[in-house]
Amino acid sequence: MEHQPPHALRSYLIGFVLAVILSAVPFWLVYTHALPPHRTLLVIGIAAVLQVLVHLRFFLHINFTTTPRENVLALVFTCILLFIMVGGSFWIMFDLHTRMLL
Amino acid sequence: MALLLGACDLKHAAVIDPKGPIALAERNLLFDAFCVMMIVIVPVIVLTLWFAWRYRASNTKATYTPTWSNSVKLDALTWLIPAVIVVAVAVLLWRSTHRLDPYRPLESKEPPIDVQVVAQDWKWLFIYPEQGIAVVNQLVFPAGRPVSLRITSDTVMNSFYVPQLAGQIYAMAGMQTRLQMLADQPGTFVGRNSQYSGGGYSQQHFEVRAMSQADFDAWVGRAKQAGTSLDATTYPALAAKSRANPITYYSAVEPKLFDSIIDKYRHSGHAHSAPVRR
Amino acid sequence: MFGKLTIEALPFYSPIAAGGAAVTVGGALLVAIVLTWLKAWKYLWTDWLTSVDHKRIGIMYVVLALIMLLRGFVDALMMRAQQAMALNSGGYLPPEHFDQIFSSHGTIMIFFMAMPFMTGLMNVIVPLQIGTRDVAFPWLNAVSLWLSAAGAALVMVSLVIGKFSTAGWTGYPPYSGIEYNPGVGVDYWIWAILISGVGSTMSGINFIVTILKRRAPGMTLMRMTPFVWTALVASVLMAFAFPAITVACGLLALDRLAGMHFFTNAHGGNMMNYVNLFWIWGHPEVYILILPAFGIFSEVVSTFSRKRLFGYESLVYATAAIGILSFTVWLHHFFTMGSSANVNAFFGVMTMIIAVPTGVKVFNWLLTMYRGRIEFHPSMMWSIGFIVTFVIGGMTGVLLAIPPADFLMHNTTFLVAHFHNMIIPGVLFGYLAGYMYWFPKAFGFAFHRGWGLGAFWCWIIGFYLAFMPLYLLGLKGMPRRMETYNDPTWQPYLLVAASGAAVVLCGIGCMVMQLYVSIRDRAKTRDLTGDPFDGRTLEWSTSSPPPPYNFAVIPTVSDREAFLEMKEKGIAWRRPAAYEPIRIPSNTPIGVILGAFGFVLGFAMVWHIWWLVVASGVVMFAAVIVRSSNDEQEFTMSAAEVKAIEDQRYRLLGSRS
Amino acid sequence: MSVAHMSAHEREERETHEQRALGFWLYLMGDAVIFALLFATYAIMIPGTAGGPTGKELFDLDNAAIETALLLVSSMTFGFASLQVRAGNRGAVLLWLAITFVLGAAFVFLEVREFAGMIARGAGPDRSGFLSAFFTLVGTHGVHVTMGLIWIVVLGAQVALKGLTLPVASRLYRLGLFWHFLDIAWVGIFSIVYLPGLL
Ligand code: HEA
Ligand code: HEA
Ligand code: CUA
Ligand SMILES: [Cu+2]
Repeated sequence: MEHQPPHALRSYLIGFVLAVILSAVPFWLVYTHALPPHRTLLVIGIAAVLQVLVHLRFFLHINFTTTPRENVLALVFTCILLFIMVGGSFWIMFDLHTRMLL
Repeated sequence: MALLLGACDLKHAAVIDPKGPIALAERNLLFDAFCVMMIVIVPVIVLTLWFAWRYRASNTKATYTPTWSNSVKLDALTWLIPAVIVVAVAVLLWRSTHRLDPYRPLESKEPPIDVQVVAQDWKWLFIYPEQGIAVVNQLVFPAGRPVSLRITSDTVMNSFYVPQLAGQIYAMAGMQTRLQMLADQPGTFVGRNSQYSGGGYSQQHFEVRAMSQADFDAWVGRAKQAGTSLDATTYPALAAKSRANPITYYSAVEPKLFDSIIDKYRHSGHAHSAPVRR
Repeated sequence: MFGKLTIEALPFYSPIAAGGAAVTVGGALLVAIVLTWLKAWKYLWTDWLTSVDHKRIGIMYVVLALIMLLRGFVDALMMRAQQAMALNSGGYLPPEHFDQIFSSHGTIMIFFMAMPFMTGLMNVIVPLQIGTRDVAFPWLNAVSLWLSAAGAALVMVSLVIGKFSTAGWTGYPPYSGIEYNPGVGVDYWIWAILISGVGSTMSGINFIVTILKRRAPGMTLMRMTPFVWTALVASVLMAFAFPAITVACGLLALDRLAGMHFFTNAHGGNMMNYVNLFWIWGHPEVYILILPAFGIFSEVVSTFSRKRLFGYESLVYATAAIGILSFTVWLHHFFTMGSSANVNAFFGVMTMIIAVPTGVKVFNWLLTMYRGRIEFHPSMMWSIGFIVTFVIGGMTGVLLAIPPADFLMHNTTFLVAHFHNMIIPGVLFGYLAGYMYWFPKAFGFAFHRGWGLGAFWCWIIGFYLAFMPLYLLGLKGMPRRMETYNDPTWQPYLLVAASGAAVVLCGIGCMVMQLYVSIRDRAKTRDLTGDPFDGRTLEWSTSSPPPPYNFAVIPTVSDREAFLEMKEKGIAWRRPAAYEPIRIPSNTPIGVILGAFGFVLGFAMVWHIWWLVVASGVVMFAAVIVRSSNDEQEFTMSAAEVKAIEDQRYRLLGSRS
Repeated sequence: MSVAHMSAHEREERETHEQRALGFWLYLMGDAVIFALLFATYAIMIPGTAGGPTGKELFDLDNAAIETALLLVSSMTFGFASLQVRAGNRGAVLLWLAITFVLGAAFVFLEVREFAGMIARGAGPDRSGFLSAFFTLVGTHGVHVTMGLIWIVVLGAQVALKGLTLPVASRLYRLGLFWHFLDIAWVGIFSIVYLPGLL
């Protein structure tokens, strides 16, 4: 009833290991300043996106076969909306900032 | 009766009767888009009324096709007609929005005159940096010369609005917005705040006067004789809340007053530099 | 002990304010007395207030909406009267009071009139049209209702205790911030919206799940009625847009309560972000309101043209397109904030694109009327009046979508005219069409036709009189929200506008008469078949009013016009061989309790009565935990009981012929 | 009760569960919108420090790292609880729930301590727009975690009292969605607030 893949325990463990790696790398970069700041930012961003996907896949068990279609649709729709709302807000607000300086 | 009254009175309505190139361009845009849309709006209204009458239940002579509900051709038309009109208006929109960007300096042989505008509760302060004078509730400039406005607010959000010359833009504390205007002929116009700002909002209008260069110079000369000055010590009294302020002149203005009004909010850290993450 | 609340909060400072308070208190007392006199309290409690039946909840929503409509209308009349007389004078209202009125008018009309009206119609009809017995989450449905009512009650109480906001329905900071508005008005506004907003979000979720998961067998998505489609898209918008206003108002509340600096002038605040957040919600909101109205028009036009709806699929795609596009246009409400040309132009173009799917809908209604047999039922009249008038408002909307043109018209009465031109002929006419169309279904007797037509004519004439002058005033440069003015050429227009509001008042009179006459004559005009208009969709296949379980046997659907097809096949009123027991959600007082304490919580927040905030919060929390831990939320109606109800129905059906 | 009736009843229960799962999922999506807008607001307000302290001066990387670890482990332990629900081991469910609770509570404790420390240094939410946004964003997440803790207690009690009945299991499933969702929100927080702030 929870739409779990057969090897559920393994799923959690894989997810956990991946999540640990994807958290440790950006933290480590910030601790050590091993990369220049903008590179680090890029890594942080990529690791975050990947980690969100890992959580969705291995903890929330979202996939395209057993998860009800409506749930996946809702998730995709939300992603589009978040992109519109957050992207739009950034575009609007940063544009306004530059226009309102002296 | 009201309509008759309206007809002769509307010719002089602020938006219909612009007195400068910017407002004129904005108005023409309004008219053009209106006309283009009438191509479809009028038929829709007429057809609705006509169908309602023609296919009324008591008219049994009219054709009746209870199950007809599909037609690829008509379906396509229903999407196409509005789409074509929207594309037409969109082109108009894109071009005009760039052309009429309120920040874009006007092209003119005459040099522009700078005016700094401060919205206050509930009045408008106009500072003339070159002339070193300031005026409350009156904006005066030579006709034919572009006016370049820098606008801020020393209170809540206001909207600086001169319908016959320039349209409007918001005035916000700690920030500066810009607006350009130009009057073709000498004349007197109305300016207002159009963004609700509290109790004195309805009386927060100001006089806009375009005059010949000579008259303007004379006007500046008169203002210079007011014998009052606007600086850090006298400013707070002016900025305090007041309603229906009379026109007031200041013969001397502290040079950096406008910037200091903005900085007052910024230095306590207005979120304004470019974002960190970039 | 009582926070900021003192005796000064009572409105004895002004006769008009005291009058408003007296009417409010008097009205509430009158209702209470009548109820006591009729000994109706118990009936009201057991059959209505604690009900989780979607039909009753829907009816209560509509009643709430009609009451708030009256309040909003009184506000409108007062504004029209003020502006008609306030040339070079203060009129009869001081600024402080006028400002409260336009703020409460806008807030009430959008949040406590239009939203409940829409949710109410959806509640009554959607489950019937998709052939199910209830919504997915019946008791959550009740909670939504009572939270909306709590918000409405907060706005009403502000008439009596303290004052309402003066910051308009948009509540822009920094004006609405604590520095410029230290009173309680803005807090009333914030908490009314936050509390009812939770209700709206939950309604949205409830209807998405209901429509996606509970349709009768055979009803594919492409067989859903147009109203259900629009309800679905509107619900999606509700579920996803309301969080934005929750954030905007929540942050404003933090600024006011905790001294934070989200939107303050100084200290790093950024008021522009409030405007941004507000309209991320605000623009989808206007489509939340109009889409269900579009759905109602589709049903009504098809039924009373006696013809299949033209271009159903186009209509569905247009609905979905409007839903998505509505999230991409919000900046058109602040073209004049100073964005660069690219930003303004982009959002302007996106806004105009919405005219395409909307146009598709208009043409489809037209083509549905084409070669039909049109019957001028009041609902059909609302629809025709809608099409003719709405396209004008849409056109002016497109004008406003052109940024440089908006520089001229923004914040003028032209804008006021635009949105009333969308909201009254669009939203309100749509809901009234639905109200008159489905009234017999909900109550089981006919709705008087003549008074309905009278209402329509008064409304449409009143509308043109009241709002066309505002377009012209906008062209004359009159800003919105003017308490007084000095331009004598405005006054004639304002007088005409005031007369328009008076004509609308006649329309309201007609509606009250319609209600009265219909109830008086109900014995003679009973709807025995459940199908008074030769309907096409499933709601007409059950009795009027429908039994608690809606359908004794869940219908199987094989066509878009499911009931018409059954009638054509001759299986419409066929009796099943046997009945089965039916599980029905039991009534629960938790909804009312949550609503009541939600109200107390909001009130305590407004007045900073912290112990009461904590106490009511704890009660609400406990109520939710108790209810959600309870496994037995349903009771079973036995097959025999079902049979008895159905026997009765078929006797009536038989007595007809 | 007849067998036929049983299965009809069961089907109904199953449908109810699916509807609730979808409904709850939609609620989470709405919550995601709230978080997204708070994130956007935070990013917009990073420069609004009003001359006050910046993230760099305030944030503590060790603390953020420990918090991250606590939540991540708690996500996994909740997963183990879910597995035991399927297996029907009431005792094991309770044990894993308890462990999850402890981890979550430790997280909340660390966060409260961080907040208290900042406020004590004069860097409270009323100091600047930037700090308002920080406290609100991170605090909203913290309040969610607290709600989750209360919910764990309530459901733990239900598991103990009622056993792993269908309705209780269904509720545990939704709590699981909630808990994992909070971890996702936290990934956003450390990736947008703490790490860039300390760069
Ligand atoms: C749903 C939205 C809605 C509706 C229906 C209306 C309806 C009306 N509105 Fe308004 N209005 C707004 C939304 C709405 N409005 C908003 C959002 C604002 C902006 C506020 C702000 O500035 O912040 C505004 C502002 C506004 C202003 C201020 C303009 C300004 O800023 O200068 C005015 C001025 O007169 C006005 C007038 C009217 C009038 C005369 C009607 C009339 O048409 C009234 C119509 C009559 C009714 C709505 C009642 C009818 C029916 C019944 C009572 C039912 C009968 C009962 C039974 C059957 C039991 N409105
Ligand atoms: C239900 C309510 C509703 C609806 C449906 C709409 C629909 C539209 N609105 Fe309106 N609007 C409001 C309610 C509504 N609006 C409110 C309440 C405000 C102000 C709030 C405030 O500030 O207080 C507002 C403000 C507002 C503004 C901001 C103006 C300003 O503040 O300066 C703009 C600007 O773009 C705008 C545009 C539009 C457009 C383009 C549509 C389009 O969707 C219209 C589309 C419809 C048609 C065009 C007609 C039918 C189409 C055809 C027949 C096809 C052919 C036509 C063409 C191709 C043109 N609206
Ligand atoms: Cu406006 Cu910064
Ligand atoms: Cu809009």
